[in-house]
Amino acid sequence: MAEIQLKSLAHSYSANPSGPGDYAIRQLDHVWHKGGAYALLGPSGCGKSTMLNIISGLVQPSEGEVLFDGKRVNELSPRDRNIAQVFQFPVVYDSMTVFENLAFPLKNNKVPAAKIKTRVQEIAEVLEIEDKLHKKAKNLTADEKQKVSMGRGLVREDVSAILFDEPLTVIDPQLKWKLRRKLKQIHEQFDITMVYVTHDQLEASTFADRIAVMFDGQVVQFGTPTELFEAPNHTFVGYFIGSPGMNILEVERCQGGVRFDSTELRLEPWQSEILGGMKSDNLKVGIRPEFIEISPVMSDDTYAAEVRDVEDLGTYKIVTVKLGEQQMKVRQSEEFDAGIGSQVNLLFPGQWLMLYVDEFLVQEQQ
Amino acid sequence: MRQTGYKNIGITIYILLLLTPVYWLLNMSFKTNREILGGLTLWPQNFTFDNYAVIFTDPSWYNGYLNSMAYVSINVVITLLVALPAAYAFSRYKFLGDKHLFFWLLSNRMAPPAVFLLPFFQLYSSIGLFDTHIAVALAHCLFNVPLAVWILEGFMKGVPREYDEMAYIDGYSFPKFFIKVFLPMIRSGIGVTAFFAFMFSWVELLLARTLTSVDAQPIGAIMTRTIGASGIDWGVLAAAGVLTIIPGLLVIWFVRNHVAKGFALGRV
Amino acid sequence: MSLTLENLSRTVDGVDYVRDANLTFEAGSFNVLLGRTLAGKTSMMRLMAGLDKPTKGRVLYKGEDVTGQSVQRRNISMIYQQFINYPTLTVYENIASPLRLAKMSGSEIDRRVKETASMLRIEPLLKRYPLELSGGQQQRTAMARALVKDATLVLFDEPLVNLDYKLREELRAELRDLFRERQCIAVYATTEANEALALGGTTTLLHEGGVVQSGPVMDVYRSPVNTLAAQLFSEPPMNIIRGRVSDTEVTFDEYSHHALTQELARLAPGDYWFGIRPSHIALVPANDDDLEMSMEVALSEISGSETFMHVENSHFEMVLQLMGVHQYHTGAPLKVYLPVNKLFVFDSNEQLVHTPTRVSGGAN
Amino acid sequence: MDKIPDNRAWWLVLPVFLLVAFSALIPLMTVVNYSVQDIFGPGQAYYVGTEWFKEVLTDQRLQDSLIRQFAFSGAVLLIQIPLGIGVALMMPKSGIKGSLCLILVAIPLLIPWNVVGTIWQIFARGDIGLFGWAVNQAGIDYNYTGDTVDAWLTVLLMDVWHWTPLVALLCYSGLRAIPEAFYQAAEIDRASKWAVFRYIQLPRLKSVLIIAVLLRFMDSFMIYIEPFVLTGGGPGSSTTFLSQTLTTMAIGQFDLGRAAAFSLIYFLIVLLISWLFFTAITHADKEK
Repeated sequence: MAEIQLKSLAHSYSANPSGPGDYAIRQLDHVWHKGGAYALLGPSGCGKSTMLNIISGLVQPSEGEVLFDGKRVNELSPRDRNIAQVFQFPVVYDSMTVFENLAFPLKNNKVPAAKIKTRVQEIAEVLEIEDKLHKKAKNLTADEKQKVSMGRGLVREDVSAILFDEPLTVIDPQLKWKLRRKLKQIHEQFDITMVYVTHDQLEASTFADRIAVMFDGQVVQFGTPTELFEAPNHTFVGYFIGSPGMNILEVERCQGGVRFDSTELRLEPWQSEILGGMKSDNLKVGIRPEFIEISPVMSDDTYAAEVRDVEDLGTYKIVTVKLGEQQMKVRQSEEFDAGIGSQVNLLFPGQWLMLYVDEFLVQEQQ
Repeated sequence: MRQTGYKNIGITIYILLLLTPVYWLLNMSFKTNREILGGLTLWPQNFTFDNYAVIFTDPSWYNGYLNSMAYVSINVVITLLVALPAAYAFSRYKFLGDKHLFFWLLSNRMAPPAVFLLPFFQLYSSIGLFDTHIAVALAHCLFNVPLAVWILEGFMKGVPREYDEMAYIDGYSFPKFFIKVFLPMIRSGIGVTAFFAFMFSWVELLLARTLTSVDAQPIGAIMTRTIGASGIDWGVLAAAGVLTIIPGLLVIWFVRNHVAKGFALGRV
Repeated sequence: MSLTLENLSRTVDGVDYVRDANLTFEAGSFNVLLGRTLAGKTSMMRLMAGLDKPTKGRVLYKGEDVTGQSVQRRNISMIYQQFINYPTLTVYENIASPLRLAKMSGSEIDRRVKETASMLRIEPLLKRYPLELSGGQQQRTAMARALVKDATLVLFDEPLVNLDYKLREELRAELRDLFRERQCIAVYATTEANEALALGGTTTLLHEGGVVQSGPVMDVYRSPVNTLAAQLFSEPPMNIIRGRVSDTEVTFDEYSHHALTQELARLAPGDYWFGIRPSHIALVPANDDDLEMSMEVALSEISGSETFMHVENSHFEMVLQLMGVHQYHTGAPLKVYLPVNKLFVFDSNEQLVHTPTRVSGGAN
Repeated sequence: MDKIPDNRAWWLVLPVFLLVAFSALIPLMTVVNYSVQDIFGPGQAYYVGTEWFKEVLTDQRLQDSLIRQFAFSGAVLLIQIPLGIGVALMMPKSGIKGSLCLILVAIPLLIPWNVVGTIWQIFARGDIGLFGWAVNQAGIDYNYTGDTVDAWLTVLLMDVWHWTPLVALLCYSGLRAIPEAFYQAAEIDRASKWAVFRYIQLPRLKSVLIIAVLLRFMDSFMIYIEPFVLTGGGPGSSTTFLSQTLTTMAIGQFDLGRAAAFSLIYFLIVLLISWLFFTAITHADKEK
């Protein structure tokens, strides 16, 4: 187990990168602490898999350092870094039985046979494949195979970290629930540093204590699921986390707040204050569909909007409303019933109205 | 990375060993017979093109090449024409006796040419094809077609059937789909198959020699004529040999990028 | 103008891919086939498309039997789960190919291709080749090719599974809009309940080749015919607990006893299955007759906006879907409350006998 | 991918069927026909039943060359398969170096078989051949035209030189077909070089190796031109292999009946052994 630190890391797959566009990862500093359960979340092509492979040593970063417990390991091969990694698609040694597969990493580490046996048993039970132990690996179903590849990663006790690269891609939704739960339990059981790469926010947030959101080659926010949800510090995080994502409106300065079309939004005093001190005119406000309230009565801090569409998702409804020229989404309980075309009064609770300057969140200084 | 270092050394040595005999042939082809028989020299002392000149001036020599070229190319064309649809059938459909048919085809690839010498001789003379290019081309189909079917089937299996379906859904008729959509998708397979057909037809001599006498005689046969006769013209023989290697080199150069895949007969 | 499946079956060496399906799809309708992998979704679509021949039954289009008709002669299009485009043609030519085959005039083709391309936001890519594109763009191309000809039947075979989470959301939304005005029959296969809900239209639940239930999405969702349907169409799966109703009380798994109130009172004594959606279980009582149960936390998963809490006791386990963040440690004891009016009740052979009282408004 | 049952597919294979039938079945029939007759010349043939088969099966000369043949094929496989794998493992995985190696290694395969014979005929000569000369210089008395053992070994060496590349290239392509992920996983699992070979590369080479063995067995079992050119089958009959015995019998001595019977037996042997391999292949394919 180790603390993994990435120092001013950058990587490009092209030999002589011309512009920032050629970089899969640019100027990235990050620390994964001992024993944490982390997720690395981002759209495909944001460089998250690259980062994972750099940590495990399968890829050599073109710039920057990788430190394990403060020691530089750039030059070390994966075997010497003593890292376990689970790939997106199952990799099993199909000439071996499940048992031999799970035992393989231990054998290579010269673990005594007796120890291997118990350890493999243990892991097999956790993954619920103990009945398959003596089947040939090639005769397994896709998700069984994936369990085996996970098992090979989990079976080693001495690893500095376990990396998962979208491990549940090939798994049925129904099973995903169970497996994700398993992983979490395993983490609580053995508390090993785990980094879990995924593009699925639910997977990420249910697995990890803290999530690093990646967006073209950079970590734009690192925080708990709640932080990411309640205070996304970059418009991308707002859009990417939550479904539907945050409502983000382009606005311009105006008396006592900001304005889009004819609608004026009041800001918290501290927000206006900070805004006053900033030059940029790239201003946006964001508010989550979950936080917009629809109030029965009109008042001077409500905004009249027209219902454009109501999406019934069973346990809740997504209401699309038109405020001025802007479309917004509002999440309402399944009881909500206002027909399309009807008027509603929107309420934007001050603490949930986020202000973004140059795409980054304006935060209150303590 | 020391590992790769050793590997490179190893492979280099192997290739050198592999090439020395060829070099020796090349070396001799530029020597005069006197020098050749005069004793061992690692490279031509007095370099000469005479041996090649002989071949390029004497029709009985260079016709040999032309003949070989002729029947080889005919063979390649025929092989591809018949093998493509067949391979498709094998890769996509279950049909009555498919497995047996497949094995029977392959079994012909396994037939010792020697066994067929005489029958072939009689067969083709009886239908008046003896000593023609087409005869040799057809005879070579015996082992080329099965191989071609096998390789192509391997490649075609690699193309998901969804592509066929998509095309049908879009409204392609089978022939149109096959030519316009499918063949382009297995280009490399076709290239590789052509290469193999060429290769096996080009290097084969037993049948080619038996089925020809004068008009269609392959270069190989012409060379063998010189063998055994007193006082072989080593120089010319070597030159002739060198010239037989060149076409092969050209062909493999064209398919070099696909050949690795093809050598696995598309089956891994 | 409708497509009808008449006791359609397909059996391949002993295995039922589709079992005696009877369904009708109306023109202009959006139909979702929901089921786990190998439930028969793909097989059923292939039968509709005419790519496979049924072992039994007929496919009727506008009342006439088209079972034997060749694929080319049916005016359909299909989008696969893996991104299938002509690798040797440009995006433009890919989209144009069905039209070219329909012998359409060059200008008309150009117009349509451009139109469809802009609809799917791939206009700038028209000159590129499919394999140079990202997964999302490839799938958009495939969709464009499917939509450019006005097919009477458009089949989607889990088109979004191989795409990013967010991309799915976007494309799903676009799809709904694209098909609003279209007069074709759209059939969409998926394994995810939430996707079915988001897409709306009619939903057909499939399981092991057979049709479990079919109807307007909300009807199916609100009154699942049996426990299977209930669990198929709920993510996370609906909690189902065995219970016995006596004259005086209801007992869950011989474990927790409760008085009979509201609908429960109307149930005849006997064994039942009680279902409740994860989102309907609360940690604080809303009404005084809520069923209180003491459980232990097995695991709580926080997704920022919501918490999925897995709780259990010696007899059964449940999943709760709670708004907001609820941090609990494994093993912590807590009481959960099941509102009686949200209970689904199924009889001893798992058939629906009672659905929760509809909230005002209800399905739209 | 499951195949669609559809007998119309026969139309697609028909051309192949006809073509191969034409150049395989008709000749085969003729052979069968010969094998049961004694032919003195045009029009003078007598039915002799299984006479020839009996004779052939008891013919000492044939049995000898059959044994020689098996010994040879055995030796060929024993040397070429391991060597081929070794070479394949050494070849660079990709890039220009990769395809360059590929082409260089392939060269011997592109040489007409008689030329191969010629090359070695020269190359192995003690006086004007580099190889023969070198061996003699090394103080070993070597002369393939005189000494039977030397001759046999030379033929073997020639075949190894000629055909190991095929095995190597087959394995090479087999290796290239292994997804990078497997090597990565092995690296992560801290597998030794040997473990990688034993548990990843070898299992995945299985099907290619079967093909290689099959091809090498067949061709070495049917070898004719190269030794004929090199040694003419001599000295004595040390390098006279089945094909050659057969052709001399048929064309040289015009002993058609015996030759035909012999051909059939010959063919059957090849077929039988090949069939074993073939079933193995299809089996391997199924497993995948």
